Amino acid sequence: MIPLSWYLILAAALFSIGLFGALSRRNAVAILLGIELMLNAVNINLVAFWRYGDVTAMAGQVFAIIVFAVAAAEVAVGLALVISVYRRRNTVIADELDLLKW
Amino acid sequence: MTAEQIIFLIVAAATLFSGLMVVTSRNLVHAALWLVATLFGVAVVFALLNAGFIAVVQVVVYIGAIAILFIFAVMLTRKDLRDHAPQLNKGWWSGAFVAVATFAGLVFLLQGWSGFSKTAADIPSGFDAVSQLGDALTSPAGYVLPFEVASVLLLAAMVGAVYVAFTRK
Amino acid sequence: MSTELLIWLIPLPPLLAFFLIVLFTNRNKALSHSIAIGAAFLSWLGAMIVFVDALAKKDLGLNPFTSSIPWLPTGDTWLKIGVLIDPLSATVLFFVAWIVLMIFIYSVGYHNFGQPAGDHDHAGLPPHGATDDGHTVPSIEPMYSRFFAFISLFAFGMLTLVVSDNLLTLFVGWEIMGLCSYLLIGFWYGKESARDAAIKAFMTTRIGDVFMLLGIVFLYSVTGTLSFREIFTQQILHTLAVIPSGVFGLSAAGLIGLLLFIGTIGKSAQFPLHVWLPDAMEGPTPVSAMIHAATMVSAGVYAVIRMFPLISLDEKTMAIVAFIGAFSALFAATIAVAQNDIKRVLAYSTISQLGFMIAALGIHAYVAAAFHLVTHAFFKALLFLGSGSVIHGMEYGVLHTNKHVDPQDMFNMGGLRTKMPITFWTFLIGGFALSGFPLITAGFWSKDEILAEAFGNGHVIVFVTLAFAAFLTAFYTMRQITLTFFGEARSDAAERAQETHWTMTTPLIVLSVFAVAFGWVGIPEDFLGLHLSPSWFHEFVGSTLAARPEAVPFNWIALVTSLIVALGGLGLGYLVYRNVQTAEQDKLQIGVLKNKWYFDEIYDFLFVKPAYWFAENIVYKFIDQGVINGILHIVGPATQGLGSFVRNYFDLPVINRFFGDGSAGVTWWSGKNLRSIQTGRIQQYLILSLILLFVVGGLLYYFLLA
Amino acid sequence: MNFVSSHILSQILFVPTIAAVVMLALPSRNAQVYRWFALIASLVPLVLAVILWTNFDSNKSGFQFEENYVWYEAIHSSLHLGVDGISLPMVLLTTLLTPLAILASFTVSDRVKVYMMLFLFLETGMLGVFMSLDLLIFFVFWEIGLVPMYFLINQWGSANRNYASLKFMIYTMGGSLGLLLGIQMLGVLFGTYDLVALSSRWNSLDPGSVLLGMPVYTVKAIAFWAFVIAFAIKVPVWPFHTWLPDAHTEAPTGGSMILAGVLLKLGAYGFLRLVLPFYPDEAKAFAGALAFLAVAAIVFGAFASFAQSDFKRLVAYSSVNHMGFVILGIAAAALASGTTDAHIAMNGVVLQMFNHGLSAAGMFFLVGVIYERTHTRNLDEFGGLFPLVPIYGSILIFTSMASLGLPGLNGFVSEFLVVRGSYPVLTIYTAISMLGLLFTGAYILKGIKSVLHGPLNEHWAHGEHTLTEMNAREIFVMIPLMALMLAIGIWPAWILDVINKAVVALF
Repeated sequence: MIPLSWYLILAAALFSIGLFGALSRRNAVAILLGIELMLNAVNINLVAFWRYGDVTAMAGQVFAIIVFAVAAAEVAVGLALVISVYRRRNTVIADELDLLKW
Repeated sequence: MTAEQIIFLIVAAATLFSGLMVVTSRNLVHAALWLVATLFGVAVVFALLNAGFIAVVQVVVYIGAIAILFIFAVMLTRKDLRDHAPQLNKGWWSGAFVAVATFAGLVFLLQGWSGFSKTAADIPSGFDAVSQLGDALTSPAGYVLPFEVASVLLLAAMVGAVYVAFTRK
Repeated sequence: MSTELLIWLIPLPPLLAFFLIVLFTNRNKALSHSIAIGAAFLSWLGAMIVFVDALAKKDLGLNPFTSSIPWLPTGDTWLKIGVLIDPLSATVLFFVAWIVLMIFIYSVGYHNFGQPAGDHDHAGLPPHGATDDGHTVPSIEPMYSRFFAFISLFAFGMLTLVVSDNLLTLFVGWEIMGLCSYLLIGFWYGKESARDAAIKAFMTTRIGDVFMLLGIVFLYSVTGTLSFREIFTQQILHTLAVIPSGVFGLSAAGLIGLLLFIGTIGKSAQFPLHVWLPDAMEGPTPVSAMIHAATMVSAGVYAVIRMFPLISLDEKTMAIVAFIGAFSALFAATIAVAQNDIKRVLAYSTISQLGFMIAALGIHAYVAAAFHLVTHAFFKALLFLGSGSVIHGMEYGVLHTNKHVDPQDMFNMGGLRTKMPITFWTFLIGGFALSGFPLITAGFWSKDEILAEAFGNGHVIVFVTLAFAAFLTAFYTMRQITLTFFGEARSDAAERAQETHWTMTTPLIVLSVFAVAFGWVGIPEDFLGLHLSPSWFHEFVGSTLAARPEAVPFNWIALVTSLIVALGGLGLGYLVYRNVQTAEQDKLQIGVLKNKWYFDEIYDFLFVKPAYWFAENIVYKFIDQGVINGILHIVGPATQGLGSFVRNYFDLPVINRFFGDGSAGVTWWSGKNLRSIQTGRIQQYLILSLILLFVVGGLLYYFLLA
Repeated sequence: MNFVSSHILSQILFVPTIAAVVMLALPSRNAQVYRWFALIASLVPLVLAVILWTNFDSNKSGFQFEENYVWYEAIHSSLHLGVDGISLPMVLLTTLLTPLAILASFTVSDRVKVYMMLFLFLETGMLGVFMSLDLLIFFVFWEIGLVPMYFLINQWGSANRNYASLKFMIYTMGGSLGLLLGIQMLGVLFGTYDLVALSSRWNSLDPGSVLLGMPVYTVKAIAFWAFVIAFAIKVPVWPFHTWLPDAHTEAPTGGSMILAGVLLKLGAYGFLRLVLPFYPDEAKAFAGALAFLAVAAIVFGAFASFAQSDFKRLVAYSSVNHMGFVILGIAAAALASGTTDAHIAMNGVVLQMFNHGLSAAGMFFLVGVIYERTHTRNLDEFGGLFPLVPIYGSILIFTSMASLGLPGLNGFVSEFLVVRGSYPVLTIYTAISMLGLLFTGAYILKGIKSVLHGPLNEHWAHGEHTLTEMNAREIFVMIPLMALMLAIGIWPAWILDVINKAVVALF
């Protein structure tokens, strides 16, 4: 049998990889890709906790579903923003989008 | 070591490798394709966890919709995807540090937890996870409200995405 | 209509005329003078009816016509005003009404009604004449209507004063006349001398007025009433006589009397407030007559006669009255002999004659003073109007010859006897009356009575002074007549002088009748030892007093003195001036007399200049601007100094620099340095926040869980 | 009609304010609209005041037409309005002078809307002082009156307006500090600000008892002087008068009319309404000092006026002179309270206030008329103007004579009453004040002489400087004033009767 720790470590590793992507990639689309990885890591955790807890309590799976929905929404809006920004400023490089300062 | 464990390790290694490729490959199309691979690995992990429905949804929604959406987006912003430009920013090392620290922190926290190494109980016979999930999502005693909120969120996201990306003539 | 109601109405027509002319008719000269004369005539008519009623009424002195209404609420009581006609006021009303009417009529001619408007005349200056058929003829006064408005108001003031039954309305009339004299003396306000004379007149009389006001107030405070009939009761008079006033050891009556008398000094131009009257000659001649004869100066004497029962209570006051009167009589007469201006001679003569009356009152010669008041009013009005007629005739000559000479200077006249016969004869009558030409003129009887009273009651000093004054009077009167009418013309203007218009000569004739005939009503009962019927005037006017004064017994010394001074003065005047041609030949042109004993200069030096100086430098510049504003202006900078001290030594270093600027500086510095981490790059933000999360989480873990 | 008659005082009081607010909303850009609106709006209180006058029953003692609305319950202050025979003439005076001042200000062309609004606010402030029977309200209105006047001087004044307006404001405010303290002390001590209630309780205090840690008489003496100084500055009593010539001279014509006509009366009214009823003993004790200051005002005011070469300043100083008689009468009434002398003096005081309102307003207006045409007030630059402007000249002489106190016109009656009332109790002071009366004549004649008489200054006779006669509007401003001067001079009983009955009941 696989202990829970394996899943958790897998999720943590995947989350960290996604985090690195989100923090370090220059391309906005790539950042979004990193975020997707982080969301998947979360889902692994959710489902793993469902399986290793009380399987009749469906919260883990329900939340996994909802995370799907949120991820879909996030991707849709995020990509729309990227495209919109690209149209206006002709770039998708995150470093160049530095309006968020004093 | 059981077969299940071996399968898990192989799948996990593949998933992590393709995840690394997602964040490191120079070509974004490649990265998107590596993402597909990662997502598929995760779907297998779901399956290993006896969550068949989730695994299917993972394949259908993520791979079928989201990943494809990424590929479209990459293509629409194609101009800046030249391979010669650095794909990591100047502070990538700090991002790496943070990521590693996160991983280390998580592991540190988890290994101190009592339930860290527990194993799963068997699934009771006659347990139908899919119908249970359906009940939970639609019964007022369960999660109908978050579910509906999620649907509203999707609607809002759709309207917002259309609005943001809409080109005024 | 009852007599009382009629008395109320007597003063009103001139007032109405004043308002009508000012408000409506001042563009229409003929209408204006018609209204004014009509009003004067109505008042005259009313006065005559009242006078006749008064004559017909028995015991008028005890039961005069009187009527009053409440006027001013004063606490629980009312101050009443009303009218009163007793024998004294009936007599005064009689002559006032006559003279006012005559002067009104005279003014029509004097201001050249019917003549063309002048070529270069301006309002505010005497008319300069108009060109007509190549000749220059007199031109009509530009402010003709206004003149009639003013004299109507003047008449109102005088009539009010005469019919008043109380001191308050008497004072009202008194002051209204003061205003009118101001306006009329300054009638030709374009002339600098006229406007100064007007102010001088108003201010000098006002000095007397404020004292008089004090007297009225004092009287009112003590007795609680201002009505003559209520004051002149035995009880109140007795109270007044015994209360000490605390000033100069006078009784209350004495002080009140003195204060009221100071008012009279101002109004009747007695020494030492006489200076305004000669200058008042700047006004048109009918004004001079109004002021000197009929109204203002008579009003002063009238007030003293009216208040005689009060004033006579204190012998000290009476002594002052007698002294002022006698001194003024002599003093003014000495000045009059050295004047060359025909009107100024008369002005000083007026002061002198009023001095006679005042002196008479000072020696308790009540009836004599009243008698002289009446006769003097008639003959002095006659003389003034006559002199106006002379001046007018001279002006005619001046205009015709186009050689400018002063038409008022007697040394430019001469020989007018034939050129202006009516004026001459009437002036002669007036002059003789003034001199006291025996038996036929009114002035003789009245002046003789004063001298007889003075002698008969043992006031030798007064008698001698007045006798000498009377001698001078006769002398300067004859000098005036001689220089003006006898001899040869001394200028071309006098050569061409012409008799004046009938509107001017008619009043002269009417007044000359009174100047002669009015004396006859006061012939003493035992004149020359004959036993004639009792003097009507004495009986009538004397009955005003509660205790009818006794007539002095006939005295030859007084009569002879009176004859000698009158005839001697007249004769000497004629002899001396018969052959005088120029002013240089006049031996009496002594500086001190000609310059009126330098009173103008002395007053200017003593009062006028210091007052200006005091007002300008002490009160305004020193006290107000210097001290008070100085203090205020110190308060300002002092507060400012305190403020800037606090600001410089507390606010700025402590509050501003340390707390204010200090905290701002710290914030600014840290903001400036922190801002560099605000790159706007979302990923850096994320990294930072995660690092922070680790730190905080680590700390929390370390402190809470471990 | 019932509402009108039962709330007549508050209507008189607030109609101007409401009108001013309405004016704010008027959209027109035409200055003429504002002028006429303000004039008509200010005529409403006049009409109401005349109704008030006719309905006033002078035989009743105490206050009439009282209205009482709670204003500030926590400190027991209420909007208590009422008039008696003393305040009624003042209300009439205020409501009369405001429309006239507005009419006189028709030539103002700079920011007409604001100017007219300030006038209307000013009217409410002044009326409030005369009507209020509550000390706190009294003080509020007292201060309200200052503000519009400050702006009128400061914004529409002539050359030295900043200095003058500041002096006016600071001086008066400084004076009213003591007043506020005194009022607060009374309010704290008795828990009410109501005038009627206060005066009875205040005077029934046991003089031996202790208040605020001090003997009662000390407290009263301090409060007395606090009140007196506030009012003395406003009147103004010598030597607090130097703000007056500056403020009057610099203010626009309409402002000067109101300033001299009504604002000065606020101080004198304070003496009548607050000082004498509240501090009879102190007033009696210090009457000598007050009389001294009054006589100083009379004499020095007259002299200072005589020394001026600025026409408007001359008239301004004449106010010091005339208001001196008011104070003299008050001092006499304080000294002789309860006697006929006091009643007579008081009659004179109230009537003198009314009369000075008429004549000073008239004089300032006439100065303004000639200033508008010649742009100078220097007496030396006029001269001989009578033939150019005969109507103006006649009106000027008439008004001057009223101001001088000529019998037959209003000034004489009141001065006579004051002098008559003061003479028995303040004989020497009254005698000295006669010197001031004498010099009243001197400065008035100086003014007439310099403007109207004497050689004509040809500058004004020809060319572009030609002096024009008063126009119908200007004459119309003077007609009511002159009519009242004459009416009071000839038949003073119609107004004095009302005053007299109130005075007899009060003092």
